[in-house]
Amino acid sequence: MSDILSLASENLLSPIILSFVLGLLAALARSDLTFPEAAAKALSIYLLFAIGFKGGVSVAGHGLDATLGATLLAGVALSAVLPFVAFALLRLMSRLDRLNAAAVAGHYGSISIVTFLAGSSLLAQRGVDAEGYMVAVAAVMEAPAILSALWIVSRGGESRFDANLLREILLNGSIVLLVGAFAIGWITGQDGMQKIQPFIGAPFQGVLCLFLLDMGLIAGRGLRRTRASLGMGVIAFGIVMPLLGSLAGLGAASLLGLSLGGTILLMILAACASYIAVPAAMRVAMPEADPSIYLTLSLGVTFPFNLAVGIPIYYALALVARGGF
Amino acid sequence: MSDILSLASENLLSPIILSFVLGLLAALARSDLTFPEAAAKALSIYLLFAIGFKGGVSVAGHGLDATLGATLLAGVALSAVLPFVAFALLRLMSRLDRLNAAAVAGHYGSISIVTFLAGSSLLAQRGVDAEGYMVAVAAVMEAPAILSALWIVSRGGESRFDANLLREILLNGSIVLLVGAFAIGWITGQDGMQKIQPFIGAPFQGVLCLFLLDMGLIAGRGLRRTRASLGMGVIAFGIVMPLLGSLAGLGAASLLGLSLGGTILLMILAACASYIAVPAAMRVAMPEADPSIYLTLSLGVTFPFNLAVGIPIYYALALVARGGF
Amino acid sequence: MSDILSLASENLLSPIILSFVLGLLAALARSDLTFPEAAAKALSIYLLFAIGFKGGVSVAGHGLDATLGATLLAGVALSAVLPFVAFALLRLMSRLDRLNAAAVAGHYGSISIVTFLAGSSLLAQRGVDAEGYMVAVAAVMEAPAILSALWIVSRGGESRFDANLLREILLNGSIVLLVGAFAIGWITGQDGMQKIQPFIGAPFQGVLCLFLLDMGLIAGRGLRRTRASLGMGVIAFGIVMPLLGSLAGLGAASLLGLSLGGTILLMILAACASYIAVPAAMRVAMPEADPSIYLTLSLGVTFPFNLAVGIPIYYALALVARGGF
Amino acid sequence: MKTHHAKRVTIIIEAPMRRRLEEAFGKAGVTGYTIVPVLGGSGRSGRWSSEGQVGLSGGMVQFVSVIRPDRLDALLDAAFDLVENHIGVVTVSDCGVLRAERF
Amino acid sequence: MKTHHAKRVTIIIEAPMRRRLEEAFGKAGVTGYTIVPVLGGSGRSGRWSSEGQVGLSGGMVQFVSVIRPDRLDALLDAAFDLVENHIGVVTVSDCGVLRAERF
Amino acid sequence: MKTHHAKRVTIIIEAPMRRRLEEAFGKAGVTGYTIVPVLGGSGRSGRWSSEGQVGLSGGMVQFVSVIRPDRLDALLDAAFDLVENHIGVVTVSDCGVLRAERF
Ligand SMILES: Nc1ncnc2c1ncn2[C@@H]1O[C@H](COP(=O)(O)O)[C@@H](O)[C@H]1O
Ligand SMILES: Nc1ncnc2c1ncn2[C@@H]1O[C@H](COP(=O)(O)O)[C@@H](O)[C@H]1O
Ligand SMILES: Nc1ncnc2c1ncn2[C@@H]1O[C@H](COP(=O)(O)O)[C@@H](O)[C@H]1O
Ligand code: NA
Ligand code: NA
Ligand code: NA
Repeated sequence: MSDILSLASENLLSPIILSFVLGLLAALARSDLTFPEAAAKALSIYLLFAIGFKGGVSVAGHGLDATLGATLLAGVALSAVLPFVAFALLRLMSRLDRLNAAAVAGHYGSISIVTFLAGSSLLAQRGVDAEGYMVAVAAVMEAPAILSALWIVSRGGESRFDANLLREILLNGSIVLLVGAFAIGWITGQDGMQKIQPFIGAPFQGVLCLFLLDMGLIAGRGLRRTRASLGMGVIAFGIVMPLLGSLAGLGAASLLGLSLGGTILLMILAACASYIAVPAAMRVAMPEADPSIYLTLSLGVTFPFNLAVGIPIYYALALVARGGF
Repeated sequence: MSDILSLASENLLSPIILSFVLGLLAALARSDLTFPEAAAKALSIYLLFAIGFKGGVSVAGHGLDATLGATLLAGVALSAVLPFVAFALLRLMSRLDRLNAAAVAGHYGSISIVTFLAGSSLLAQRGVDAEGYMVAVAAVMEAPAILSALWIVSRGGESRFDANLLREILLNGSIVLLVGAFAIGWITGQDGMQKIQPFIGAPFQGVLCLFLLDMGLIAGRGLRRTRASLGMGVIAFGIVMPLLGSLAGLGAASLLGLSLGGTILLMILAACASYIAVPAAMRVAMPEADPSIYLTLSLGVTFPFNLAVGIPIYYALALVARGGF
Repeated sequence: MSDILSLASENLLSPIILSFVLGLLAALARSDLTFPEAAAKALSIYLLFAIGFKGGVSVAGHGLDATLGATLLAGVALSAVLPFVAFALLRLMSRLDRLNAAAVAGHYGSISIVTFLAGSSLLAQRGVDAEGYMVAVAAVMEAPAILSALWIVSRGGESRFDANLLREILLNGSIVLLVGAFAIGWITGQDGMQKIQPFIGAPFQGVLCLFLLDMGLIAGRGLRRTRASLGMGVIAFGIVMPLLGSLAGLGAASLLGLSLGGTILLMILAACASYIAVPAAMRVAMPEADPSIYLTLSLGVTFPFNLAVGIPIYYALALVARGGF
Repeated sequence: MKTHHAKRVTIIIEAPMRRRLEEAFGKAGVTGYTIVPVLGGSGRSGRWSSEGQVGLSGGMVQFVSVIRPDRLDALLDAAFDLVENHIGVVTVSDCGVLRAERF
Repeated sequence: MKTHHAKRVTIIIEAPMRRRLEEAFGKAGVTGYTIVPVLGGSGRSGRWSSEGQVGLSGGMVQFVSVIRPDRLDALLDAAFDLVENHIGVVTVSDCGVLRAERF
Repeated sequence: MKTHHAKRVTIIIEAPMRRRLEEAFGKAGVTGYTIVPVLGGSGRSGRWSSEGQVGLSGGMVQFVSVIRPDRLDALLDAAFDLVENHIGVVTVSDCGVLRAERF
């Protein structure tokens, strides 16, 4: 128990979480602190490149785990299935119409790379190793959820699929960068790592702080502007769904026999909600859905929930499930 | 004496000062070298975050000095009082009208964080320690001067205060970031520092070089365009005022019993002039004042003066005052 | 032989080349991955500053080589003469008109700093030293080629020179930054280096990766859009010309008695083609020339050629010429 | 394709006044506008450029608002109060719009 | 200096739709347009700002196209198909242009 | 609110020509203009985009100048000399302005 508390406080009092809180407070207090759009995008390019590269290097180092293929498949399956769960839950818990419910549901099958990073940080800090390929699993989980959401909506009317859209979803900048950097890390291995470690390794946590500061600013601005339009049911969904998702991730990880670290990361991936790739796709494919609902829910409710309490909970659950507590 | 000379040359030949000079020369020669606005803003976010964080960590480490509260108060007082001195001096030395004189005066009570950083660099290089909370003092000195300037102008006519403006001034992005990062550094202490040191610590001087290069470019561009419009009296003010300010800082520091490093930093804070927060406030509150006067004076005259000769002078003065020479 | 192969594969499988390939593939596959313009410019400022500074520090450390002056002159001569060679070759190999041929020719006398950096990386990796002032040689080679190209065109009609243009070409941002940082490095020497090494030294390779990723994206986008408009003759020129240039560089280096590293770098400088400074000058001075020809050729053909196979070839040639193989 | 008559108002204003103008628009019931960035310019107070600037003070932004002709006066009144003492170039021109019901 | 009559069309549209609109223009034979960035704005769906945004979803862009009056309908048709279900403010106004042969 | 008649001129021009156009305006006595950034576009020479560009050569900027009708010709002459051989889209339209004394 005291272990769980120390875990929670260690997480809450880390510079990255506090940076997020600073951004959130600044935006709620209507400070004019903002990041230039170009700087925010540059930070995200850095983070995706670094995390992808490190994953690839780790796979090059430890060799290909027999479970890699199975875990990738599990990731695709989780991403594809969770939107259906989310959709059903939303129709139950909230008064969102089909379209908005489907749009929101798509976000919860997909992933948030920063939540993944926050989880990885906590693991690193506690000295818990994880499979290096989990970042590849993150990459494959981005897209399937979008297709599920489109399918849900298409059932009720005209098809939402077109070839252009499919290409855009699969060749989305963040997927390409993550997978590409993963490949480069894999190919160049420890040699490559040595060359660029001082750029992508050591300063990583600090860059993550600035990025989370920016996320806090955006989440705060979103909350300030659209708080009113989210009903209680929708907000509750934003907290229940990640818990459900993490359980699904835990189940999958147990079946796959992942390590403790890998289990926690898969739980996090299943629990988190996209706020970059999926919203952009939704604007194109479901323009009638209200972005202020899905963006605020994902970035203003689920993201902070996961950061602050979700990740420690998933950590503790994984320990319990493995009889480690 | 030779010590003072070595101090001066050490300062003048440091990469950060030379970077400023490079920018200045490039702009005066009308090179097309420029920084993108987003990059300049990103650099300033980095610097504010880093300096705030480090200050907080230092306070966490050394414990709260009994003089912290008193020093904060002294900072507020200096910031509030110096504009009156500056205003009187300007009316004496120049032919600026009330409004422009008040606008300029406001800049000299407030602070320039980069001048503060240049001073801190020199101290670090010479192995002189300073109170970690001086960065918090810098933060509280940003705003009061603005209020004094508004008060000076309001005496002569309609009030310039409104609630919105007050909130904007106090929740100004750079204050929020500096104070917020200070708090995060304080809370996370040496643990937090260890995680992000490779980002905010080691590369700091290099980032500062690029930032000063940009400052040089802007100062040079300003000088090239508006040199003509500043009279000799105004320019002389831009050099006399920081000297006066530094003496006020020296007096306050002696009363407070600050360390040598703290004394020098307080002198610098009192001597430097704002060119970010105050100009923005003046554009809102005193739109009739001419920005080319206060911006060029602050960034084109006082800032380079402080960087090049002011800081070594204040350093030497502090040594003399403490009988250290 | 096996040495040449290992050299080639070492080069091809380095993170920087693979990052370029990733960008190229992403753009060809029409992924929406892009860098913000401001971020790309910030990266290039960083690289120019770092490489200039390091060159200056190296000169400060090793003292001024007797051959510095001669090498600078040789650089100017190569830059001024190669456009004539290129022009003649283009008229022979392609059906470009005078104007477009002259515009293209100007690019090949000038230099690409990133190609230079990629070469320097390979040298560093193999432990081969080079004269520190080669970066100054790079700087002086930027502009003369532009004047030669203008001269070629002016022969056939009205003059293309005007005082404004000359000043712009010589005070071009990248020249000023490179030369300025070189001077700062020279003045501050090892002392200065120590202060900013963690910024400009250790992370350099990593930043270069991101920059090359961006170059790959731009090259790929250029190729995708204008592939059709380049004839086979022009494309062949884009591969033959660098080889010719490298031989000219090799000859000059032998006369000058440069070290192995210096020889390779001079060959690279002679072989590479500008895609930043020269295109901008051409837009002003030869607006009728078609940018899609010179940009695509320089960035889409010669740049990747040099990166992937040119540099190892020049390396091997230099070894052979010195009897080192 | 059928277009409907509307007014297109552009306001070039200092960046530090941006939030105030947004609020003034809100109060005047003008809810449709778009803000575009400005790189630099020239006016009676000389030339300026946003390059390398860190603070807001150097910059400007441009508001573009398309409105029904009968709402023009409300918008101009709101804008005028703010720009009266400030830099601020306000232009009004006629235009046609698709989907008039949105304005 | 002599100017020729033309139409100036501006389209404010969500950034994720940018490529599609470019392609629709291409198909409709509209090859001349310029895209300017947008910082923020306000509409029926509330206020927004691009600051700090990482993805495309938050942003918008503005297309400006100057065309010969007789080509206006082709352009508007192409644009309308796209903006029909999307955010998208389309304005048309008269203007004069130099060098009419270019349009 | 009373507006006064004026002309609104926009010039889309290559970024490397920006300084020259500013100087040409200066010489022609045109001291009021604003420059907005451009993200990309399309013309006879194909599509382009500023994303990821390092140099100036890829980019364009847009000048907007509001002037009194009687000063229009001076401005157009100044602009025409520069854009004659260059890319450059020049449009002129009528507009109303507040505070005519400023122009
Ligand atoms: N006639 C004009 N046309 C377009 N923009 C203008 C004009 N006059 C002023 N501006 C813009 O408003 C800013 C301030 O103008 P001023 O107050 O006259 O110095 C200038 O820097 C321009 O960006
Ligand atoms: N009347 C208008 N004038 C200018 N821009 C508008 C207008 N209405 C909407 N917009 C722009 O279009 C975006 C979306 O509008 P809406 O769909 O009404 O929320 C807004 O955020 C503005 O950027
Ligand atoms: N009709 C037009 N309307 C708006 N912008 C244009 C037009 N034609 C050209 N442009 C802009 O000018 C640039 C160069 O045009 P061009 O010289 O025709 O290739 C294009 O990339 C556009 O940004
Ligand atoms: Na998920
Ligand atoms: Na001060
Ligand atoms: Na060359």
